[in-house]
Formats: sequence, structure tokens, C-alpha cells
Amino acid sequence: MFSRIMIANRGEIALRIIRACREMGIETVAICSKADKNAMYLKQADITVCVGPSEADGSYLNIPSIISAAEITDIEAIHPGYGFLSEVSHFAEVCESSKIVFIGPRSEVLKKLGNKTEARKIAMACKVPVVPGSESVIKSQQQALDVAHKIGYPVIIKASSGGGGRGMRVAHNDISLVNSLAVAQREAESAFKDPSIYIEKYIEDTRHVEVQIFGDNYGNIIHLGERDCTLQRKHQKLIEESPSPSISDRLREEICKAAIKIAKAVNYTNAGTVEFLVSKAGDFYFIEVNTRLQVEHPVTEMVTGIDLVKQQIRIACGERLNIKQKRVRPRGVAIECRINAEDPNNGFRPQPGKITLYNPPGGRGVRVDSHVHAGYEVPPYYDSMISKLIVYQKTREEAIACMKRALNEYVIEGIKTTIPLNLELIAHSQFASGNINTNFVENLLSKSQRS
Amino acid sequence: MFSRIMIANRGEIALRIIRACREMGIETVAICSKADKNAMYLKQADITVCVGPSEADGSYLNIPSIISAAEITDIEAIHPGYGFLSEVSHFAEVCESSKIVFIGPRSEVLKKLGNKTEARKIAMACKVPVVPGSESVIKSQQQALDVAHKIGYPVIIKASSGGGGRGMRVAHNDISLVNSLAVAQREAESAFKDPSIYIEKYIEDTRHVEVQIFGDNYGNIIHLGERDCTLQRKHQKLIEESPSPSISDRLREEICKAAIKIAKAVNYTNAGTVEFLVSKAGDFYFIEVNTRLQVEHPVTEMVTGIDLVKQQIRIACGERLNIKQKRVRPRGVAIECRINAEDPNNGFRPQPGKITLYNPPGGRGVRVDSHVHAGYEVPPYYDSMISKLIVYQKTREEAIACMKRALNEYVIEGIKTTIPLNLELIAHSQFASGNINTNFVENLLSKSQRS
Amino acid sequence: MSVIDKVKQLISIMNENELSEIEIQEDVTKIRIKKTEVGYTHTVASSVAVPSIYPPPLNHKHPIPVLSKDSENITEIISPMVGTFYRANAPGADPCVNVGDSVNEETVVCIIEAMKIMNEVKAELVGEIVDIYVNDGEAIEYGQPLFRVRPSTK
Amino acid sequence: MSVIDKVKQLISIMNENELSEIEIQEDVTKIRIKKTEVGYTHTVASSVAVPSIYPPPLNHKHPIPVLSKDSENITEIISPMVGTFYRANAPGADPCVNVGDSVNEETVVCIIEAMKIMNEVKAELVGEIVDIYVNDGEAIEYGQPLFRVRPSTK
Repeated sequence: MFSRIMIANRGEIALRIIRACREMGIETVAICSKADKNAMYLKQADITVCVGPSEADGSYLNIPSIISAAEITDIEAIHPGYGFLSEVSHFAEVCESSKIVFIGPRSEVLKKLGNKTEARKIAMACKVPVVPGSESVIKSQQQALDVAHKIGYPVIIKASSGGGGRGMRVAHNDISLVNSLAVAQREAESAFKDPSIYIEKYIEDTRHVEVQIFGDNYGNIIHLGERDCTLQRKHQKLIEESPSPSISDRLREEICKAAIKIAKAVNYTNAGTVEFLVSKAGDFYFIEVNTRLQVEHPVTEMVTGIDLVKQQIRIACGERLNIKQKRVRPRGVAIECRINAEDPNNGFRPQPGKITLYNPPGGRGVRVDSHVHAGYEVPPYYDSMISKLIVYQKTREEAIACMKRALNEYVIEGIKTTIPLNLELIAHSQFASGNINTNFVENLLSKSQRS
Repeated sequence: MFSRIMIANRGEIALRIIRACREMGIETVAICSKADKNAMYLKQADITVCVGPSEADGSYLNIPSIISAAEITDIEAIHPGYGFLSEVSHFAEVCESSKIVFIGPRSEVLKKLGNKTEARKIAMACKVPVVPGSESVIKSQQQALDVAHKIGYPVIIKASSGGGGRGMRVAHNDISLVNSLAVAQREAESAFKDPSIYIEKYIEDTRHVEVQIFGDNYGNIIHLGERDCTLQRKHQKLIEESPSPSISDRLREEICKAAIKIAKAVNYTNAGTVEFLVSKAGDFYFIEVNTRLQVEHPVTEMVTGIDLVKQQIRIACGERLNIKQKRVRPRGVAIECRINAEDPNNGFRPQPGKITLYNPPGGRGVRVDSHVHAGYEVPPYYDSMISKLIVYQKTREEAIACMKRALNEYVIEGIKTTIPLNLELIAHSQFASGNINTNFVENLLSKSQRS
Repeated sequence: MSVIDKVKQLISIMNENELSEIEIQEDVTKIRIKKTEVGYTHTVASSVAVPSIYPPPLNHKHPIPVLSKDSENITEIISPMVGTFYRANAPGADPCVNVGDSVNEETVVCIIEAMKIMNEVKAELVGEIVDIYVNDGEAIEYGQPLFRVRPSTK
Repeated sequence: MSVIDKVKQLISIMNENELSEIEIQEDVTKIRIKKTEVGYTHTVASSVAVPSIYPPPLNHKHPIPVLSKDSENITEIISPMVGTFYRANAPGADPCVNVGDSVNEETVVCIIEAMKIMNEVKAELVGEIVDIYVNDGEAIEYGQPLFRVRPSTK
């Protein structure tokens, strides 16, 4: 096993990985930016190295600085977490050439699946259904119109290197398509330094279902069941759960099988997530593969009993997958709420600042993954997520009741958070019935604004 | 189901029960003393009623006041928690006559099993092995000496109404027996208002193993496996775990069967715990039945997946046990550390006072049951336990690693706690090996004092 | 504001507006108050000279309410027990005391029903009743202020 | 004390006592430091005029250490990158600067090795070196103070 690992990330996921390492007896080197330098979670690491200024470009995205920190601290492997460099194939390449184990898929797999049009082609080659759309990058306005006319409106424009909802635009006719093209390209350029975009049929009334996959270096690939992340706002996931409350066992099996097909096609290693849209009719479409640990991985951990981070580290170290597919039997229901430092009553404006009072919920069935505490200063430089509240119970009804109870207990003062929104969503009868689609939150919000 | 329940207790267990009620949609009435009046956990209750002064005698033990509070708040049932009135048969009687459901066994069962000599007789009648000793209360010095000579030294003197280690004395010869008799009686009188004592053979090098039992009002009785509470200091449990790391499957089965026999003999209802001593040779001896929820119930909850408090409430409400014995299949390993406001370096002196900084651990496999927080003032009037830290993992090795990690994360400042002691114990190689007895902690402490 | 305080305010509102039932739900708090048809309907087991099973009432100085102007030398009679507060010792009878009444140590100022027993509460001090905080038939908890008293300077 | 500070102190002790390896474990912190056989063994890819891939060093005012008496007008050269600090630009060569040396904007004060590349760090100010915080061969992080400088008043 590795004796020392670097965590090239920050906040809750850095702490999550440090915790796994401590339990495995692995020393940890945490990197940090100037802004995070005094953050308390860093005390859980054995060594901390400040790698750059507060802005992520100079620190958490600064490959030379991170590799240099890896060299002076003599680490054997780097866990990239999610976001930042986790899906940057160049970073994985640099690690590989520096003889540092990158805890994730091989750089060539990152590259292949990181390009959405490429990933689409792989899925099609596997006979996994994809959303009808442009087979490749859109090069001209005319090409965009041709594609739209062929597949029919509404269509959605997406960034080839995209993720997290940025660079996405829905168009219902020629005029809105032409207008949206330039905007989407500009967004894609600024967010991903790659203006290339593609067009897909926009399927209305869909659920978001994703499959956790895991591969080792010896060709063994399994799935750990699905997660349902239909509750989103502007393509940002808010509440995730496993199992999905709205798909039949047969559909579940089909989707998981499709995920395995794609993973096998690229000889996938380590943890990954294959995302699908599921239409009301029960048709499913491949969207993309996230070649990293997901924010919402804890819900899979709860229902399968498997520690995904420890498993990632073991696989990266060259161990064989010690879990047989037929032994993966998810049990119970897990739900996760993301708690963001945002003001839901004020356009979800970010809420950097000092947390003056902090009391997380506890008791049976409650897990809190968070790096914050009373006195913690939420920096303005990074993602607004400050905590993940996960509950685990036998039934979905009990899980919802437990989440309600836990959200009610959760005290965060000094900054506004999405706790009240989460409470409203989790207590909504439509969420309880499972009868929602990916537009549910936005419809609800616009309704409450009108009233 | 009940629509409103009173919780006749305080601190972490009051919050534990409130949480279960909230998840079940049951309103809660919390009682409190003057000292607890502003405690934050009370905010989780729907109604709070101050029932008396800070001293427990006038509040948490004040039956007329509690019943009066029950009447003005119109509750249907009372959960007594553990300690205080939980095993007082008179309280259960008053509830019964006031048409309030006492969430626990019937008063006659509390009375029968509450008397240790009576409980012993029941066990013997069931052919469950008991520690050799006086068949009844010791009435004279001569009788004590006769018993001691018959069963052989060392012997242990115990209070008939005792519990929690109070009123216990070990004697190795006639002189120490005669000297200890009076002391033990005085202790028993002051602690339980009952000076009666009995004598047992003192079995050295033993483990403490107890079985969780559950009965409904229709004669169905099951067990939920065992807990190992060998790690004690002065008969006070410090660390508990399930399953027991030191008994064979055959012995486990025998002990659980013996527990069921005793429970059936008294037609036991609701939750209870049958305690046993297990000798190095693998012989086991009945000690007593705790006719209530135990402090350490969470470890059973983790390995069985059953919420014991919800189950208690359902049973008390007249529901049938919906769990078949053969369906109870404990999985994984759970360990609990009790965090007390005591100074382990200073004779375990209680540490009332203000908690200035409080950061509980989180993440996968960690459960914290606690009512305290930064700014909480530990009152000097009650038990010193301020938190229970529970971990759950697949294997014992992983559970120990997780507990170490979580204890290291746990920050409580302002008062001294037993966190450092827990860390020392959990990291001890002898604990890891499972090769300990009930004197392990005291031997360790006296060794470290000498060195 | 504690739930008990809210209940008190709601009862005041009910009394002022002659309501018989009120129910509110805010966030996670749900309060439902319903009045019985007649004043009080319980059977009075024994309305006089019931030996109290509780200690005598305490004279406990509470923080003076914010609205109070005459902060000099004001004290309170607080409840020695949990129960139901009655101003008179029998249904329909005159209140034990009214605002303006002078009381001494032995004056019974109210009755608290606890476990079907009527407990007489004595003033335990000499002075004048200046305010009555609690309405007839209200539930009260231990330590709750009942009367405001201006003690006499002997 | 941060782990980095501890490591620094340990390296000082190692240097003073000519140790080649030190390992300590305190509570949950474990530090192991081992020196390579020779001074430094890496291959110096290019010892002069390597174009830096990093921004120029910052003149960042740090809180003056507590022990300092001459608090007037003292500034520090802080590290612009993570890496290994070397006082000379080649093994065995003289240090770039010593205490008491005058420096100007262009003076190379040290070399920081990052990703096998030797980066020259310039003073970026005019003044006199009054203290060197870091020992030769030490690991340094971004923003770490390297030199204490008394700026010249032009």
C-alpha cells in the first residue's frame, strides 16, 4: 500500500480523502492556497503545503506547483478529488511521467471520455442509446441549423469540454438557436478554455440517473448501482439518492448493463460515473462519463457499504477488485442534500463570510461530510458547497423523515445557506411521490416568485 | 400510533428519543430541570416543561411533578430513557394507573427483575448458570461468612437494588469481608435507598457480554445479538462493541438462547438487556437484566439496522414485533466510546463548566449522539457523559481505525474529557487483540500511575 | 420565545377574542389549544385544606420585564410545581386575590392542580399584588412567575 | 507549530549535528527526514539563465517576527513557488548572497528547484540582506519568507 498520498483538492472532499487515508494508515500531504492556509481541516493532514495564491488558477489548478510540492514531500500518489484537476488529462499525464500514481483513470481515458463528442461516439459504437444530435463539433451556424432541423426542436447546445451545466442553452426555434450559439461558445470558452460545442435533441420531462462504475488494472469492471440526481437547479445537482425511486428493476438492470458496456469499451480503471437521461416513457439516453469521484458518492457508499475512496486508493495501488458483481447488493435508501453558501431568496447569490454558529445534526442514520465549523470563513474564491448531509434508512419514507429531522437540526449562522430550500424540497409531496423531472426545482422557484 | 410522547429524561438520550419521534411524526414533550432550561437540545422538542429544580430529586426523579406535566400537556406515553426513573417500578405503576403508556416493560416485570436476588432465582429456575452465591439477601455477618466459606474466596458483595457499580465490594478473606459488609450496605442505602446486599463468587479474568432482547405484548420475544462491554472502569462501561470479539459462535448462540429463556420466563415486553459474565474458560454466568434501553444501544442499531427507540415506541403502542428471529442477521462491527466530562489525569474528577470549542467528527461510518455544542454549560448535577461516539465498519480492524480517526478529529475545549483516554484504549494492542478482561482499564491506569 | 410563552400569548388572544380553539403551525412547531365548554370541568376532589405534597413556594427574583417602569423593590411569586393554575378554590367562586389586594405570608393566592390534587399556594411574603401573569386554567411549569408583588416595608 | 516549521527545526538540528536521518512520531504526527549521501545529487539541467515559468517574486510584507527589535522598515523576500531552496546556483559554489550583502532588483538571491528546473529568484528591491530564514536544501512552500531585507532609502 502507499505510505504517503497527496490530496490535490480543498474543502470537504480533501477532508473526505484525508479521513480515508488516516483510517488506512496512509500519511497525507494536503495542498492549500493562501486563502485556505489556516483552515482547520488541514490539521487532519500530516503535512500541508501552500502551493499558490487564493485564486485557483495559481494554486489548485497550478500543475507545476502541485507537482513540485509532490516532489518535496516525497509522495507516491495524488488523489485529485472532484473538480479542479480531477478530469484534466494533462495533469494525469504529468503525474504518470513524474512516476506519481494519479488516483483515477489513465490519462488517455480521461482524454477520450472528457471530450463529449468522442464519448458519444463510443456509446454509439456500444449500441448504447444516445440523445439524437450532432455527431461532432458544430463548426458553423448553417451546420447547427441543419442538425436542428434534422432532429427537430427543442434542441440543447452543450460545451464539448463542459460539465456542471455551464455552456448549456436550450433553443426552441431557429432564432433562439442562432442567438444562443454565440453565447454558448463564449461561456464554453471562458469556463473550459475550449469554445467547441455540439447540439442534441432536448428531451423534456426527464430524470437524471447515473451509474457508479469501478474498474481495476486487470480488466475487472463492476457497477455499484445507480444514483438519481433529478433534483437539479440550472443543471446543478441539489439532492441525490440511491436507489432511484422512479425506475423499474428491469430498466435499472438495462442502464447498469449499458454503463458497463461503455466502461469496458475504454478499458476503464478506477471510479467513474456514467450519466443517463431517462424519459417519462422509460427510454434512456447516455449523456457523458464523469471520470472521477462524484460529489454524491456517499449515497452509493451508504447503500452498498463500500468505501469508494478507499477502494479508489487500493485499485490505484494495483490491487485487484475484491468485489464480485453479484455480491453488490444495495440495501436501504440513502439521500444526500448539498448545503451551499448561497442565498436562495436572493438569486442564489454566493455567501462568502464567517460562520458564527455551527451545529451539525447527529444521531442514527445521519452522516455529515463537511470541513466547516463555527468561526470558519467561507472564502469567495471557490465553489459554494460547504457541507453534504447524507441520511441512510431502510425505506425511502424513513430516509425522507430522517432528512427532514436532520435539516431542521442543522444550525448555520452568519451566512445564508440552502438549508431552507433543501427543507422545502425534501418536504414537497411531489418529491415524496418520486414524480419529478429535472425542471422541478426551477418550476417551483419560478412559481413561488410569481406568487 | 401515539400522537404525542413525553420524554422523562435529559441530555443525549432525551435528544435521541426526540429525534426518533420527529422521524415518526410524533410530537414530543420534553421535561427539564431549572439547570437544563436553556439547553439547546430542548428546541428540538415541540413542548418543554420545567418540572423542578436543578437537583434531580426535585425534577427528573420527581414523579408527581412529571405526571402533572404529562397531564397538562396531554401526552399518551412516556419514554423514560435510561437512568432516572427508567427502572423504577413505582413510576411505571403510576403511569399505568394514570392511563399513560410507560415505554418499557410492565411494572411487575420491573419489580421482579429490579431485585437482583429475585432475578437470580428466575435465572436458576430457567437453568441459566448464575455465579455461585447467596440465594437471598444477607441478613447477618455470620450468614455472609457462611456463604463465603461455602463458595470460596474471593467473593463480591453487591447491592440488591444496585447497578452501575455502586455498592460493590470485593473481599478476599474473612477480615475484608466483615469490613466491606458495612461499607457496602451504607453505599447501597445511600445510592438506592435499600441497604440489602447479597454475595457472589468473584470470578476473575472475565468479559462482560450482554444480550439485547425485545418482546411485544403478544408473547413474541427475540434477541438482537450481543454487545461486549468488557472495557470498564470501576464497573462503569467505557467502550462497547458488537459483535463480541472474544466469544465463539457456539457460545454466542448459547448466551443468546439463555437470554431468551429468562425473558420468556417473565413474559418480557419492550427492550431489555440480559447481562452475563464470560470466564476465560468460556463459561458464562447470568448477572442481571437491565429493564430499559441501554446507553450502548447504538452499537446494536448499527449492526442490526434496527432503530431500537422507534421499535420501543411501536411495541409500547401495541404493535406486533415485525422482526422474525431468523431475520436478525448482524453485519459488520460497531464500537461506541463514551465521552465523559471528566479529567482522566486527575482521578476522573467531574468537569462541569462551559464548552468553549466543539467540533464533532464526521464522515463515513461515524455517528455522534450528543446534546452538547460550543457554548454549552455542562451542569454539575448529573451524569458526566456528554457524548457517545459510534463507528460502524465492515471489520473490527477497520472499526478501530475509524474510531481512532474520529477521536483524533473530536475537538472539545473548555473542559477536560475522556477523549484522550479513549484514544489510548482504542489504540492499545491488547484491545485490538480482544484479549482483555474487565480489569484491563484499572490495571492499565494503575500501571501508568506507578511509572 | 418558548412554546409555553407562545401558548400564553395565544391564550390571551383567545380570551380577548372569546375564541374556543386555536391551532398554528410554524416551521416545525405546532400548537393547538382548545378550551373546554365550561370554565373547568374536572371533579374537585377536595377543595379545601389539602396538605401540599410539594415544598412551599419560593421567592425567586426574576429579571423584571422590559416594559416595567417601577423596577424598585418588586418581587414575584413563582410556581413551586407543574400543574394547572386556578385563581379561585372552587369553580365559580371569587378569585383568591385580585390586583391591589394586600397579602401576607399565609394568604392563599391561587390553587395549582397537579395529579388531580388541588394545592394551595401561599404568598409567603407581605405586600400588595400588582400584577397577575397567568390566566385562570392555564398550564404552568415549575419556576414560572405567577404574581408580581410590591413587598411592604415593615 | 506547523509541520513545515517542525521539519525546518529538525533539519537545523540535523545540520548542526551532522545527522543523516531523523524520524519522530508524536501523537498522530510522524516526520521522517533523510538526507541524501552527497550534498545534492540531482542533475542540474541548466544552471544559468533558465527562464522562469513562474511569476516574479512578490515583495510581501509579513508580520515582523516577535524577536525582532529593529521593526522599522524591514521587509521580506518571500517564495514565489513551491520547491527546494538552494543558496548557490551550483553544488559547491558560493552562495548567491550572504547576510550583509547589498542587493538590487536584479540580484539573484537564491535558486528554487521545482520540477527539476532551477528557478532564479531575484531580490526585486534595493537593500541589504539582514537574515536568511531558510537552510540550503530545505523544502519551501508558496508564500514562505526567505530573506529579511532592510530596504535602502534611495
